[in-house]
Amino acid sequence: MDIEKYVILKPSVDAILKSLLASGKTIVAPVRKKDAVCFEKIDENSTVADDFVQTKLSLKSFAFPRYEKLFGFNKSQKNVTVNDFDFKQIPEIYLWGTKPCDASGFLALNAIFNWDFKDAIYNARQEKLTIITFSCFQSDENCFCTSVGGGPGGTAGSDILFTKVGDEKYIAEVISEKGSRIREQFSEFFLPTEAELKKEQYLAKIDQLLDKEIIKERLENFFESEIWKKQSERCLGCGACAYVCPACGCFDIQDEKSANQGSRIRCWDSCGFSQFTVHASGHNPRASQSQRWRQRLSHKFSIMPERLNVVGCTGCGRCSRACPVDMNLLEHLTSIMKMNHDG
Amino acid sequence: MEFEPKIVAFVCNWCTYAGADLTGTSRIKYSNDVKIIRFPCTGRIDFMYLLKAFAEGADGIIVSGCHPNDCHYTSGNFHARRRWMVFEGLLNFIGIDSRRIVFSWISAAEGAKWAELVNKTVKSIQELGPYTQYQKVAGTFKKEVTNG
Amino acid sequence: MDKLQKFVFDILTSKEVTLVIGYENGSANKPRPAFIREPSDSERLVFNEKCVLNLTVYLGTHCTNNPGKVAIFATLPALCSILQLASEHQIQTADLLVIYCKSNDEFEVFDDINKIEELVCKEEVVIDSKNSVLIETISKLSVEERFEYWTEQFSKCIKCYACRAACPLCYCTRCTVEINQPQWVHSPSHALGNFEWHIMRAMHMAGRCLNCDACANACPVDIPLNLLTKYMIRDIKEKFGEYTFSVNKGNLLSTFKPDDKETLIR
Amino acid sequence: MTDSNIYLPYSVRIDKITLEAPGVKTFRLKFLHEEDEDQFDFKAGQFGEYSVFGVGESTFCIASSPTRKGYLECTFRQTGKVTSALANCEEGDILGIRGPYGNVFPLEDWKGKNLLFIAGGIALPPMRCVIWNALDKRSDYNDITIVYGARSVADLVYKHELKEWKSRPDVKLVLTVDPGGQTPDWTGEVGFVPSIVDKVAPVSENTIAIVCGPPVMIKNTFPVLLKLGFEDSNIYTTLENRMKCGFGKCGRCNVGKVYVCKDGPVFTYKQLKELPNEY
Repeated sequence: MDIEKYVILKPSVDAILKSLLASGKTIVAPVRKKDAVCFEKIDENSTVADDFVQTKLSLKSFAFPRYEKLFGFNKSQKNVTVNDFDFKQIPEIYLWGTKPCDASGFLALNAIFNWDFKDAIYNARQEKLTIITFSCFQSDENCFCTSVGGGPGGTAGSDILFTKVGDEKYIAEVISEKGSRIREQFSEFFLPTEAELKKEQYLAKIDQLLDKEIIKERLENFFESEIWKKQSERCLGCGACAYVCPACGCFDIQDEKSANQGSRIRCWDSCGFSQFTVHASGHNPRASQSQRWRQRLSHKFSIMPERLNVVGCTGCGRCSRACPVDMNLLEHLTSIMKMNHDG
Repeated sequence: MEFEPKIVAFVCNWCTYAGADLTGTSRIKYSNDVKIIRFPCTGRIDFMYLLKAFAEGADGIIVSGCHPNDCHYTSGNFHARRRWMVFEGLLNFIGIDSRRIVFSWISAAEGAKWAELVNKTVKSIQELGPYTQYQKVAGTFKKEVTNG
Repeated sequence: MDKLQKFVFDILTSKEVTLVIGYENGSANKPRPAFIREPSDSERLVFNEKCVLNLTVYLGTHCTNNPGKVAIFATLPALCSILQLASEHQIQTADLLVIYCKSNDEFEVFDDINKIEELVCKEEVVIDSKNSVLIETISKLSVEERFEYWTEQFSKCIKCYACRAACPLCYCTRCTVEINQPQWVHSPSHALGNFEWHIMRAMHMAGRCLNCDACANACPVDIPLNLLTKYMIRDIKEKFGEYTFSVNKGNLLSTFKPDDKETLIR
Repeated sequence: MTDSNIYLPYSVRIDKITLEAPGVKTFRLKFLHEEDEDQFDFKAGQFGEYSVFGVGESTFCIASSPTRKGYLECTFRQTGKVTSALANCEEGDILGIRGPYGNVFPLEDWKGKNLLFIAGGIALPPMRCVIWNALDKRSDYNDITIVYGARSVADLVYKHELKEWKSRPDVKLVLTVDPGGQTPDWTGEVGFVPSIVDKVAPVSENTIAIVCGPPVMIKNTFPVLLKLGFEDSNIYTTLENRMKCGFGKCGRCNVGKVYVCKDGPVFTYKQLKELPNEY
């Protein structure tokens, strides 16, 4: 559908949140705790944080949880009963206060989980999410959404986008059917748009430093380059970058069993781990950290654009902030941009 | 009805297991709430076994082997002793009640001591009640997971 | 060029060493590991009070692949780390030049591990006051409250294993959590899996922990997991009377004394 | 209607277990529900995700031919967690299977051509599916030659079927074992597979070569085939990589842009040459 534009006053935005809470909906929103802001389930007494750059964890866990049971089973002597995933237990969740980069992360995951084979479990969770996004008016040196096709006021992946314009007013953009439903439910709050009102001037300024096409081309042509070794020299091979990333979808499947009953569980995994691709024979196609680093970048900036038509990065900068040894993604991508024909 | 605790005993083959055997052949009656797991030596009893027992629903644990200087392999129990000294401190700090784990030395000749140990342990675990706090943590993976 | 940079420049120029593992300024002026091979690059090196990352984590991987001698910037915990790694036969100290940094123009150079041991022996492993207070506060809670505190802390854990990766003593090529016959530790990051992982990690650090805080500094979700090993340092000091590092002493849990004193075993 | 859970396996029962070689077993599996068998419509070359409930899943090929209905067969060597659990299974046990996944050998396109099968060790199973498929439609193909080698006589799998192929006049079977692996009564060749291929020197004209085996065997067989005049695009092989899902999501099996689970496991040598060297 085409994006519909409205103006909405701050008290009305607050009233929508209040009303949703009062009607018993599950709302997940950013809340300030000690020295960090986290997304968590809120109630009437919570204060939603709006003055932060980024949470530590992305919102992907609401569609692609850290771990989840794919199905259960009971085992007896010579028999196995399989209990399918209970689709009805998936809760409806409103993600209030999402950042545009997190919202667009769901598009990358949607592409992964629907590539030919439709992942019904992921889809069921994702469809139960209503994503209410607020444009960014602040950023830090790790933000680079504009370099990967997004922006501080990007609409991709959101159902509704609110952009604060001045102290008391927001531009509301209704992006999807789910967004329309909210607009209809609270139609009295959505005022006609004002022609002279442009959101761009109210957004955080994030310079576009990269060209994703050039990066893709470099990654395809410099597979054997020494740069991967150089860049990954300090990489410790942990999974922090992948686990905080809103677009990383790699997973492991494990069985857990206690006495006669058990479950098959899917949990996050990371291409940075040395054991990720090890064959049972001991052979490891990606034996060195430089190969794994190359895979991480290639997957996001070359393989996904080529095969799924989506960049596997939203420019949220979480990986750079989370890395214990400052593997700064923006810095590394910038140096890849500068690569010449000698690699 | 009185609470019947689940108690798992990790014992060494050479002393305590033989001691428990002697309890039986001496026809000393003792609580049947204990399940014995036999190990070659206390040195083989990894701390993870104890956690696994709690995760699978044990309310109390007994760890027992040869007295110092009596180890069949000369020093397995000395190593075990250090391990438990350190482990007990960590468990306490994490909030796993160390009263639920009882360490003891019981020789092959101490059938009566074994019966007494089991009975005492059963009684003290009955006073502590079922270990629901850890079982609740352990139960999370059996449930459906709705979000991260 | 400050004194430290000059020294590195000289040892690289004279080819005394072929690689220097140090710190450089990274994003937001935070120090990060730097691997210097060219004398001219030694200008990138920095050392200040923000340089807390324990560089010895790279010794295993980077020394074995490096032709020639390696020099490394070390803080006090890193010196302990070198002793411990040597005692566990993980590094060859003959090919190592240790630059014990105090500031960018005050440093000591060691190429003899015994000299490092002499120095480390004089320094007691001390838990800083902030963490001591935290440990004290947690210890005063009831056992149930302590469990709740850690349940909440561990619930944040996403099992990225940054703590493991950042720890110089977690060098196993195949960690116990990756051993799957049988699957020993639950791999998903649910409550039980997290409890098992953190207890196991702490136990494997017993008597070995360097008090360097690399684990907690690496944690992307701010779990104070260094408190576990710090508590154990304190506990071990109380129970065994000392907490020291040495090349030849052997590990706490792989050695014993027939007269170890305890009140635990009935 | 919502889509169904793609991680849910079909239930199969182990009908028969054959010990092929030390550590190598073949399972004949029967679907518990007939409608599942119709759903599981596979072609030669495809693979499945086999599961032991409570232990996990493992990826390997389907070793029986799609022309043989009513059952599935798989052959595996006990190596990792799941295959060890499989090895401990008994007849009558319930397993799970997901699939079929991956691409296929283009058997239709090979009609009227000679087929040369070259296999080493435990890699005969993926090929056995194709061999039986071709033998069951024997008139569709010209000469069929099979060169199969293993470390020792004991390590040869499908011994019973090897005998059957040997006795067929319309199949040329060459068996070989590595030097030192022969028994006193061994009548086959002695030597590594690539050199035996060289010795047998099959005609390359109008011939499709299908090569499966350990990486070192594959690597050394390609030059021999090229020397014999085979074209890149007429040499087929299958790749194996670790995978968890089987359908392009878990992120393990890709070699550059190519996903072994979706674009493979069947590749021609021509395609293989274009892949980055990371498999």
